[in-house]
Amino acid sequence: MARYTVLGAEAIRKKGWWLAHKWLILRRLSQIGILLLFMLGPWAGIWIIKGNLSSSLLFDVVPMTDPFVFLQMLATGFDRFAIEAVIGASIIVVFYVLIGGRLFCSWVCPVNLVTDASFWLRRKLDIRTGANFLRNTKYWMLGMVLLVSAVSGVMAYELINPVSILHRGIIFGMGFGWFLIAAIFLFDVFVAKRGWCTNLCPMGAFYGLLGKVSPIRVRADARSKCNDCAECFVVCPEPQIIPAILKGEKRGIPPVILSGECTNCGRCIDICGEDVFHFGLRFDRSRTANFNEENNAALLKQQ
Amino acid sequence: MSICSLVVQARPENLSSVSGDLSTMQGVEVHASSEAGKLVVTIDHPQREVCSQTMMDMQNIPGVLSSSLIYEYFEENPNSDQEGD
Amino acid sequence: MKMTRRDFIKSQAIAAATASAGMAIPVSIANAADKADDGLRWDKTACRFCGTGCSVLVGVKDGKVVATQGDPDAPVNKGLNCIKGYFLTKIMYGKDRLTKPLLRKKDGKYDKEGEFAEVSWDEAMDTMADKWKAALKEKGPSGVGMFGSGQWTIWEGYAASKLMKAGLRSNNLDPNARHCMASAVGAFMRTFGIDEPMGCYDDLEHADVFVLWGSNMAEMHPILWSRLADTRLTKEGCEVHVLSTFTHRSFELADNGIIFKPQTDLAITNYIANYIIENKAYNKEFIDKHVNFNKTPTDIGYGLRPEHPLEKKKTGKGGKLTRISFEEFAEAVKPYTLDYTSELSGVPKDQLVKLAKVFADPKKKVTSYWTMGFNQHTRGVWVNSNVYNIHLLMGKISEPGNGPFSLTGQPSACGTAREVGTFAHRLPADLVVKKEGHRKAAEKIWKLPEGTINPKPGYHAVLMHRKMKDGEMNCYWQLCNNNLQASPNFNEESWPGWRNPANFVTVSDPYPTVSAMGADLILPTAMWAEKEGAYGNSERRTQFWRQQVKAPGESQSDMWQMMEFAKRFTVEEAWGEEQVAKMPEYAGKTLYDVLFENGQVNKFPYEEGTVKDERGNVYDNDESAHFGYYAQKGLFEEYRKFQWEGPKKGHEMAEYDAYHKARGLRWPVLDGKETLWRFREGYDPHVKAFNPDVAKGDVYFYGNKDGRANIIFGPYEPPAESPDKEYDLWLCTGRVLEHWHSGSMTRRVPELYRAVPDALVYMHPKDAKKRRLRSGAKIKVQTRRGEVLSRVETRGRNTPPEGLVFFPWFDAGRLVNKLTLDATDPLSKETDYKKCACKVLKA
Amino acid sequence: MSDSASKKPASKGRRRFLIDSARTACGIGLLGLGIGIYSKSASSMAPMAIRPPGALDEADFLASCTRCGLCVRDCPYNILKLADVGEDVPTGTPYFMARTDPCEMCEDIPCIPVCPTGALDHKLTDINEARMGLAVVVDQEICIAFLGLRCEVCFNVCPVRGDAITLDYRHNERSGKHALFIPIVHSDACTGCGLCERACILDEAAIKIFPMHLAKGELGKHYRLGWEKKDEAGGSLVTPDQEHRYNLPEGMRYDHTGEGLIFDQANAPAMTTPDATIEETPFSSNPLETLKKGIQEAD
Repeated sequence: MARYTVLGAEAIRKKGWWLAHKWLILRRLSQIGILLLFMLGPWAGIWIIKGNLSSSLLFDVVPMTDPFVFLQMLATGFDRFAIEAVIGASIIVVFYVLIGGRLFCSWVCPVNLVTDASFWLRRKLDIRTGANFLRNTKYWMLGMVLLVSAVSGVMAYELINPVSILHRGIIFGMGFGWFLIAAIFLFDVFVAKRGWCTNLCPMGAFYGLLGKVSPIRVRADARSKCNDCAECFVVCPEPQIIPAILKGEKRGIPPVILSGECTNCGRCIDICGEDVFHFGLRFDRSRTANFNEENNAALLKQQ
Repeated sequence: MSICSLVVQARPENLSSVSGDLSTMQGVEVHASSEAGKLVVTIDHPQREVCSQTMMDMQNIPGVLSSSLIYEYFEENPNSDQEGD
Repeated sequence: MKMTRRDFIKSQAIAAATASAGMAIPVSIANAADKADDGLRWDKTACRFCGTGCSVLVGVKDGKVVATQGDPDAPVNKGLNCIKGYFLTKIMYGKDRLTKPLLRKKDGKYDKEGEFAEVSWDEAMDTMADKWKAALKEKGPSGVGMFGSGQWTIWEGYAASKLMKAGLRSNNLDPNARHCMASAVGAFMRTFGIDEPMGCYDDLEHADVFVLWGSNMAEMHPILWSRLADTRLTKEGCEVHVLSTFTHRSFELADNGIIFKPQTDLAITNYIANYIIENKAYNKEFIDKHVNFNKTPTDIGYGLRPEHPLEKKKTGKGGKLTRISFEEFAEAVKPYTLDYTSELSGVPKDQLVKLAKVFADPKKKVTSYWTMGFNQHTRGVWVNSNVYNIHLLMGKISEPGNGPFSLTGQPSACGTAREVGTFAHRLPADLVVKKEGHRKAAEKIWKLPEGTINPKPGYHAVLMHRKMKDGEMNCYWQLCNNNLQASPNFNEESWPGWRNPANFVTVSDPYPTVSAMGADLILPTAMWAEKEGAYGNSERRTQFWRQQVKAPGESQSDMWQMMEFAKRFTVEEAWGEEQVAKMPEYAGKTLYDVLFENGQVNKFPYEEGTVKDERGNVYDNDESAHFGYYAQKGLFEEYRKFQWEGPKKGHEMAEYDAYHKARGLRWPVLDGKETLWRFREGYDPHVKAFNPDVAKGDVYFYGNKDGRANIIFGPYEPPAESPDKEYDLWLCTGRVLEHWHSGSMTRRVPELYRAVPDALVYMHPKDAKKRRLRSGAKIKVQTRRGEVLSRVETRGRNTPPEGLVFFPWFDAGRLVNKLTLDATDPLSKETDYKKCACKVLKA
Repeated sequence: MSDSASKKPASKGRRRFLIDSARTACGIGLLGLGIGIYSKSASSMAPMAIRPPGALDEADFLASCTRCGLCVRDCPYNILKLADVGEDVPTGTPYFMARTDPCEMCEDIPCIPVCPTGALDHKLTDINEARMGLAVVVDQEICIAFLGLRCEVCFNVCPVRGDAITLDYRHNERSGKHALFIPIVHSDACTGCGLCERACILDEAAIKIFPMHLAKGELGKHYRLGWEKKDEAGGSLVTPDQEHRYNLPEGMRYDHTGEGLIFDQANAPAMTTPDATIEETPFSSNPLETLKKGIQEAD
């Protein structure tokens, strides 16, 4: 426990508190700012963006539709959708493909606020036990969601999707929905570490797939400076992706996190007193890029 | 429970005897009568069959010209009656 | 006694059998059956709303009206009600009933700009009396005024008339019926010399043709409409003609639905007269025997302020009749040809001909009905008379199914406003202040010193507001209506008048209405079944009811308020020493002593139990208990002296107690018999009494000295304000079925409020399109006098033609009368709420 | 089941992987089944909840509505709500309750074009063509119009004036001299907006909006309404009926199309001028002339 309470102490000492929390703060600003943007309409009558994460309208012109919802709709077999849906979903797909798929999870999704809070409390209470999931469970979930849509002919998952329920609930008002959110909070605290976002959320899985090819990446170009404090490993929501990159120099693994699982949250950058990590582009060092791509993938598989 | 009400037409001259005869029948009450020989009668008996039989019997009372059923109430389970209100 | 379910079922069984045996229910059983309705006490009342006069049974339990039902024994409504009548139970129990007098105060003292604070009745009345005395001293009797109501009970109106005209010697008493029936009254008096319709509702079953002139009976007289509809459905050949400036619910049943341009009803009526004459269809014998032809001064202005350009331009004045010949009359209506009239009115020729033909066909019995379309008209008296002209030319009058019938809007416009003399120029029973003989008769009945009654007619409704704005009338007491919402030209006349610092305005009302908001003193008032009352409906039917429940808090009836107010004046203060000197026995007495404890009003003793029904139920009578005598009976019996001993015959009513037994009686009631059709021998005993020579079944218009009715030529003259380039639409205001007048009661009934929450502006879809307005769009309606926000309705129950919008006035949130023009009929002084020019903009 | 895969000797790791996979598959399968079943029950909607105008039929609607709430936002009267978890309406989908907040039937239907997927059919541009549900006079015993009271509020407030609700005038047998004004709803015009239900002044509305499938009966598929088919075809579907002739005494006719036996006054002039048979008044064709004559003759 004592160890956790000084988590990031080194970084704070070296870089100062602000720089040691830079990306965390930006991320919170982004999450809350996006919520506020949606709330500005109903609260102040300023309609910059209207609707919710499932579908929205920017400046009353630009349609945006969650491609995950769109995919569910396709799965139901419904084929008379309006062109706005295609445009809207495409816009979002292009956006996340460009900047990193699971960026959605850490910078936009309101449930992240809840599960981060769970994670914080779990550490406070020093709860270490918990259920284990197969790492690819959320991809199973994604498959199941689409299958259920196809079989039932309705967007069945949207009946319980905590992400859309929470976001919609915050903007349009919510009653019983809070119980579902509370359930996820408690699940993450007591049942499984990072249980929902890392292991189960099919939406995260979907955006993870989108993010596989995105150019914006966390890089560890200064990995030689690593002092093995392992704090990045502690704070990372997908810690399994870190060691190979950090320690893979000898094996010829490029110093860039190529896994779609990475949420680009930037917490590893903040926490590292040695400034090992930074945001960069996938192909920063062209010489290793193509060569190492397969290698990297092979290594990941081994894990 | 079965409750029904009837208008019994009696010969005016036999009014009082008819009224008396009716009153002796099981479950029968006479509530009003007119000089023209009309009587307002209720039959109140748990069994519907008894009520119908009583009605038939009324026809046979000397001095009764006719009887007509006006209102009939029948209830299978008269438990609610216990409460009253 | 506890009653079991079995007992209850049995009592029902017995009741059913007794009913079918045609026998009386034994008392014990009747009581038992009553128990089923949870011990409600049922008694009859008259409906609080329109002039139809439906009878309603009111069920009272624990001092509260908890149930109502249409009275199945009432000949008018046979157990039916309209939607407002359905909710009578709820009108007294709005959650914001006023229960204490409220006076504007600052620092503990009355202040015109102060906030309303609860005060005692004594403080309220004393403050008010001080103000009134000061105004009387400074300005004389014309410095004070009272504004009453066609919703007052008969004795309230009578007490008001007596308090103002006999007590304060001021004729500044006018009822809201000025906005409603004054034009009808004017025409009745000019044509027949006696007020109110000759026919009755039974015409509804006997006519072959109904003509509705500016009346949306379907919504405004719902139960009468259902009778009319039934006749239309069941009587072969029955036709309904409806005339209006916009399409409304009554058109649903119309065989000939006529939309005419506003004001051209004058031309249409003259066209029909012309048609009848040109085709020689008129009833020559009838005309020769029963009719005089007259003309009236023309170009008489629009009743605006004298400095208004329109008033300066006028060339004629007043309404003095000049006798003309039949030929001259024929010549006068001759210009109203089919071509001219069709062109002017915008009505297709075939429709005009169809209408003219039903009048001209001697075999068809025609009953005409009209309401505000005719009365709220700058030539209201003329256009009323013009319809009489048609009926008189054909002799279609005063018999079952044949006759012109002016419907009243209010429950007691006839019974109270008109009959007991609450108009500024009238005294009870059709007497007028101008005539010395009439004044003398009134003074005799009222036991007043000679010359007490002021011979000069007082200020009428609109004039009162002008005089208040000008500071010439400083005290104003409004009872039983909502004139600040109802009066025209709110911004320029009513509101400035009410809030003029020189003025003290009192409002008596059960609810905080728009008027109450503009008042300086608010008096909480007992309403409807909270007092013993009486109404007189459109067909001369007088109906009584007993007090059913107590008024909440400190509320008191208007009658109580006026009688208490009278206690605050000595005769010297009110009349002046000179007048008192004529009857020294009155010296030092109060107006109350002289007016109400005069040996007549206080003639009938009252004690607990005096008021009871045939079944032995005892009713409260709070006013009588307070004053110590049966005040309502005393007032009514004194009023009857005007009918039976006054100079004008024809208004006779039965004794007080008779009305508590009957479901209303239609006057004149002679020898206990009602009169259904007046002026016709056989139906109306007065005919023989006035003219013993009258032939069997013939008519005699005994209201006029020579027994003849007046045909009066009233030409077409344009309205005061018409649409122009800038203000390009006609604005017509009116009512809807669900709400009563200003909505102060019905908008407090949740169901009615939900049904019709706000006043919408009904507009033709093309007009809306032209202004880029969608149905439901927020709009601004503007006139030269103000603007009001609302929403457009292009799909509603009313479909105006292009160029006209209809905007109901029930909505206190949308004060339509900020828009209306205070142009009145110069003869009747009734405002034209149906015509002014407006524009509609997107809001 | 997946245990059967481990017949061959397998490494510990592989075995564990298979077991874990099986476990996950079972868990997720169960969850999916649960969601599927829940979706079936949660997709049934409370009968009083009405979808916005243009909503596709319920199955398609639930397949395509993203629950974004854009329709809710663009409703100028704020009548639409998104269902919360636990409500009798599928979570997140838009609906309104006619009794409290009926659809005001905006002419431009702003809720439809914003719908991103077309769950609200973009092809609907005339609000009068919307079929959100159907008004039904559910209680003809208590509706006060059937009792002869003058109400007709539903008729008064109906925005599809005179088409969706009409009044049927009937004689009031009880009072003998009044008419009944019976509201009749027509499904070919009623949009199901619910203004009538809100306006109904009863404590519990006697006219209610129901979803079409609850409100409408359906004629047997085998049966056609002959008169409608004939109108559609513009004539008889089979060989038209021939002219009929009858043995009748003098002065009588027989109208085959409906009137049946007709007694003619053989010598009445009415026979010769068709005009006069319609109008009973003496002035039918030329009003001025006939009127003059009529008066002189009659008196």
